[in-house]
Amino acid sequence: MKKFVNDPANFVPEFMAGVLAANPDLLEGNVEFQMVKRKDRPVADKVSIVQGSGSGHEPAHMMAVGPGMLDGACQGPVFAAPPVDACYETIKALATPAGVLVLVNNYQGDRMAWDMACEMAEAEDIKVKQFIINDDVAVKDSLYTVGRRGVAGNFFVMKACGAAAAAGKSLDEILAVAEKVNNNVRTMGVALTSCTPPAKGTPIFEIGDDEMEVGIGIHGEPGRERTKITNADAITETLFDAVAVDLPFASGDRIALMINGLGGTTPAELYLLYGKAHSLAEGKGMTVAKNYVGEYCTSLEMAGASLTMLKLDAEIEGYLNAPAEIAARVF
Amino acid sequence: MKKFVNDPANFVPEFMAGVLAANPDLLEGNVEFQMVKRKDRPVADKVSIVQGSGSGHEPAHMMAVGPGMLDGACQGPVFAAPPVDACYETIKALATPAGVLVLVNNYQGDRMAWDMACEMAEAEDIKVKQFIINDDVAVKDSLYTVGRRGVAGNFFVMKACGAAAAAGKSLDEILAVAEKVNNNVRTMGVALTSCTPPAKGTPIFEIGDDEMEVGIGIHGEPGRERTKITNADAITETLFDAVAVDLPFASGDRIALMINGLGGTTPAELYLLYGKAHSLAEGKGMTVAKNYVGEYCTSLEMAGASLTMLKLDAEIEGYLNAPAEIAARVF
Amino acid sequence: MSALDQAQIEEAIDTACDTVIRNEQYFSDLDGLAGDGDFGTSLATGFRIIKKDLPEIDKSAIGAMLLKISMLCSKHVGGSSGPIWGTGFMKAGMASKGKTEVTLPELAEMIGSAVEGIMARGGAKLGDKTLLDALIPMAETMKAMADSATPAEMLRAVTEVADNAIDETRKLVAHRGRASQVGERSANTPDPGIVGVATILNDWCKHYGVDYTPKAAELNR
Amino acid sequence: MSALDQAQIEEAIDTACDTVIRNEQYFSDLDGLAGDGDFGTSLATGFRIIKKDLPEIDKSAIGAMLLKISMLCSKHVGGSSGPIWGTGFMKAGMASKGKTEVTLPELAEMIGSAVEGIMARGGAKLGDKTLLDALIPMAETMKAMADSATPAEMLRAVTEVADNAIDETRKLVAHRGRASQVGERSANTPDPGIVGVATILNDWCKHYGVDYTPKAAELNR
Ligand SMILES: Nc1ncnc2c1ncn2[C@@H]1O[C@H](COP(=O)(O)OP(=O)(O)O)[C@@H](O)[C@H]1O
Ligand SMILES: Nc1ncnc2c1ncn2[C@@H]1O[C@H](COP(=O)(O)OP(=O)(O)O)[C@@H](O)[C@H]1O
Ligand SMILES: [Mg+2]
Ligand SMILES: [Mg+2]
Ligand SMILES: [Mg+2]
Ligand SMILES: [Mg+2]
Repeated sequence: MKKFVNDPANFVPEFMAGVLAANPDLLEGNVEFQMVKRKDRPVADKVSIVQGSGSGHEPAHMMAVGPGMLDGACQGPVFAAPPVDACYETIKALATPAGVLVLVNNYQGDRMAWDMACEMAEAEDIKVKQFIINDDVAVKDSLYTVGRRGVAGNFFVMKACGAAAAAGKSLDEILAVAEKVNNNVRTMGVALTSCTPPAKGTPIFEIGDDEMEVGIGIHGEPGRERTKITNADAITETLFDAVAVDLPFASGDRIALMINGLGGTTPAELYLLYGKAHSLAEGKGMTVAKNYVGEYCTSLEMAGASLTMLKLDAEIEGYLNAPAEIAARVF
Repeated sequence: MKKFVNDPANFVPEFMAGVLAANPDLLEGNVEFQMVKRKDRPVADKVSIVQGSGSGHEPAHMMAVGPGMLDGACQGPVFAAPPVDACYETIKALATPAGVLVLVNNYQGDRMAWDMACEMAEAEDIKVKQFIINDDVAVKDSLYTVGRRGVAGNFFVMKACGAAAAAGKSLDEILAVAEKVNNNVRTMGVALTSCTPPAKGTPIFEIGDDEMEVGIGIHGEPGRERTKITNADAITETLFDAVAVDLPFASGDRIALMINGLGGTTPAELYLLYGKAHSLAEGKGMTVAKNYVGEYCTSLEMAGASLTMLKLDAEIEGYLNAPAEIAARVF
Repeated sequence: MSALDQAQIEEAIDTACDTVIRNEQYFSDLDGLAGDGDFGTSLATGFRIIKKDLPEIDKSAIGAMLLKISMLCSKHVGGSSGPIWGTGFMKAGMASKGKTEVTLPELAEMIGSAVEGIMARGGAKLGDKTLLDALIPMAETMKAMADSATPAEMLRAVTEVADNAIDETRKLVAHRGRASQVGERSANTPDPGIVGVATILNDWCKHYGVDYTPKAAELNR
Repeated sequence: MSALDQAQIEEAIDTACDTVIRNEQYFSDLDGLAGDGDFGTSLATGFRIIKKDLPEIDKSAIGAMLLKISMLCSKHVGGSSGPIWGTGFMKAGMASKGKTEVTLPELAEMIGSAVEGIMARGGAKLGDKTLLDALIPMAETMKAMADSATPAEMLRAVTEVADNAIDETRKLVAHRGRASQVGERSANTPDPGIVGVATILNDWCKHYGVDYTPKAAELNR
């Protein structure tokens, strides 16, 4: 396993220490709960936005904490939900009379942990609501599973809710924003390689040298199909078509378009995919009002990418354009 | 080769098209010369800052074009210098009475191409100067080689010169800024894996499953030594010590500290390395005034990282804090 | 009517801890067949701490003890099992708040309440191939027997229910948890949660001298 | 005193194009021994275009033709060879500006100027194991012979100089170019640039019927 790691059991607290050291004015943390929060939150008149899930998806979730985005986040071990008490402590640390909104990616482990934590917090009269994000079109929604997974579309829900909270919106208003974004955002990903959690030491799945997994989940969950690797344009078309028909996105739509790297794919490749996706969207008569090319929701060092489209209206576009500052930054 | 690619011969122009599509208001390009420039440059009273080198180091160099950074950049094929005429056309496209400053990373191919291009531009009375960046401490400077390589420290030279140009400084003044930054910046990197240029299709070097290359160059050039992989803290100490003794950095210094990912290393690992590097710097009595954790100068999908330290004074720190906006961004 | 006091509940929990700790590797191996292979480790990590803390914790009432155990699950049991087992202990604790002993009908109510809590928490129903496929019929059996049976008779009956659940669900496809992500591949593997529940009950039979001969291969290793 | 006119220089360049194109694979293979294996391809890509454009380009003077060829090198020859060969043609072109024919002393001066330009461009000196280890002594030989020799005598003499350079530098360690990055590993491999120069000269000898028997193994394949 070719990774920078000391004791794999300390992987999460150690990189968390790095995040805190790199952002001393912005963030403070609690190592016991693998939790990071804004130093200047909670405040009484602003809703707090929190999230937490497994590690291995960085910059989600810890490195998305900051003004205009999350107010706090806790992370479990790599690819495993945080324990209930960490979720509970995160809610408590950000509790405010205006309320706490928990943005939960739709995985059973995350949902149960946050659900129980919310129950515990409510028992202490903390005002808290949950919202479930499920943007991944790869999975068929069905009564018999937890349903669609929450993947890179997560970024847009965080961004819009963070901006709405900064603007002083109420808990119910922000919940409506979350719902609107989630209803209008769709994602599908593709993996070229597997990845290796530090504590596991072996790849989470096997894949042939000439194969790709179309519709991959961010923990290596199987997707729609395992096929031979095709060229970049054909792959982009597959992702674009799956996403576009799902909402459906239509001619005349103003959209935000994201190419998200899963970890092991280079910026050059991501821009190459973006170029094709952009021209497909324009070819269908859509206007790409905002774009995002980079790593937003990763699966460790997996080579692969996902394509996300969000249908915009004036309100959401305003929230996307609002200022924000997080650990993940260039300058 | 597990990459998103169409015809490998079109890899660079295709990802360049993506960069342009993603930044329609900021950038314009010239596909023939694999060149990208700010739409609103040149202007008569501002020095233009340009750079160009091989591809495969993204976000360097094309994705570092924008207000407060580069005014233009051209890229050669993956890991190969741009042709002379592309360099010449880039200088010509950004020519202004205030002058053009070319920031050249110290590789023979880049140096010769820019040198000849500058000679051609001067023959047409274009005002142009070159500056050579060579921050890599891994290579012994010697009369018998081209000398130290230019690696991630490059970012700081671009940032400071970009800010100085935006502030309206003269060509000679900006040259002095470049020199000061280059004189005070030092880098060393380590590779855990090799990488594969799309057109080559095979890894640029072989490395054992339990080995790392300490002092790696960004084109896979051999470093100081090939050793067994040690833990993250030990690796960070090796890099830190090599960089710190070289300037040397000393107690009381105010520094900027960068952990740069070489491509295949996750944000979590980079922050883990940063946490250790930060505490080593503080342990030596230095103050980390600014920090950078992410991908700035990569080697395709190579797993690895480099550590850069820049000794600050008020002037340089001011330039680092100045606003800038480039293709590589989060929001 | 027979009743169980705090010390008896504590003894049962301590015994369950031993079962979970002893089967750490086996339970994880079972989870590895269709899930992510962490069930044994997740559970054992938490139950090792529960066993260690058990002598020290608040035992003023059965409810207080169970709520404290619920907290330890929330904190130390990873994966889905944390909230599942934590919810179970929490609801059972709330149903026995302030009580220093519980009658069998009361015990049946506690288990019923735990089962409802787990169903609400994870959204699983009977037939989804989770430990609820053992717990739901167990709770019904207890409710039906509670007024007339002895503790030993009831333990034997619920052990048989859980034992049967292993084979009855073996062929099913999982609809919840990690195992649901591999689709048809989860068929023909036993559900580790059901095996875990049945193993604890079977070990209780041994511990309390209740005569029961298990049927499922997983209980006859 | 004999002189070469524009058509004769053009013929020599066209012949050199053939040499480079025919040896594309071989020159790249040589570069692969210690360098990055692109020398043959880089050069052949450019010289294929030069050969194609040669009939069409401005031939009002030798200088104009050479400057145009320099531009084609800058544009189409990749790697270090682009600026190295481009600089050579550029300096030779500047030294023959406006001339429609050149005497042998003038030719020697053109080559001397090209060699100086390449030295300034890449910073390499004699003994750095680059094509300058052929070009520098070649330029000296030409300067010494120019006043008295025939073109054929001079060609034979410089071919011998370049041929010798192959074996004289074989054992050296490269100090410039990609090959310098592998340190000691470049010893005992021939420098592809020197072989390239010597091969062009040896092919000219054959083309012009100048009798020369090459010594280095690389010219006797
Ligand atoms: N939604 C659910 N409700 C009840 N029990 C469940 C649910 N999902 C999974 N389980 C039980 O938990 C067991 C797996 O636990 P564990 O391995 O800790 O969870 P994870 O899937 O998070 O790795 C399964 O065998 C099943 O019996
Ligand atoms: N600085 C230099 N000056 C003169 N010739 C050089 C120099 N560096 C390399 N060469 C010549 O160029 C040849 C390699 O050319 P090429 O493969 O195109 O360059 P690159 O090293 O960029 O791949 C070498 O064999 C050598 O003869
Ligand atoms: Mg599991
Ligand atoms: Mg799990
Ligand atoms: Mg070469
Ligand atoms: Mg080369």
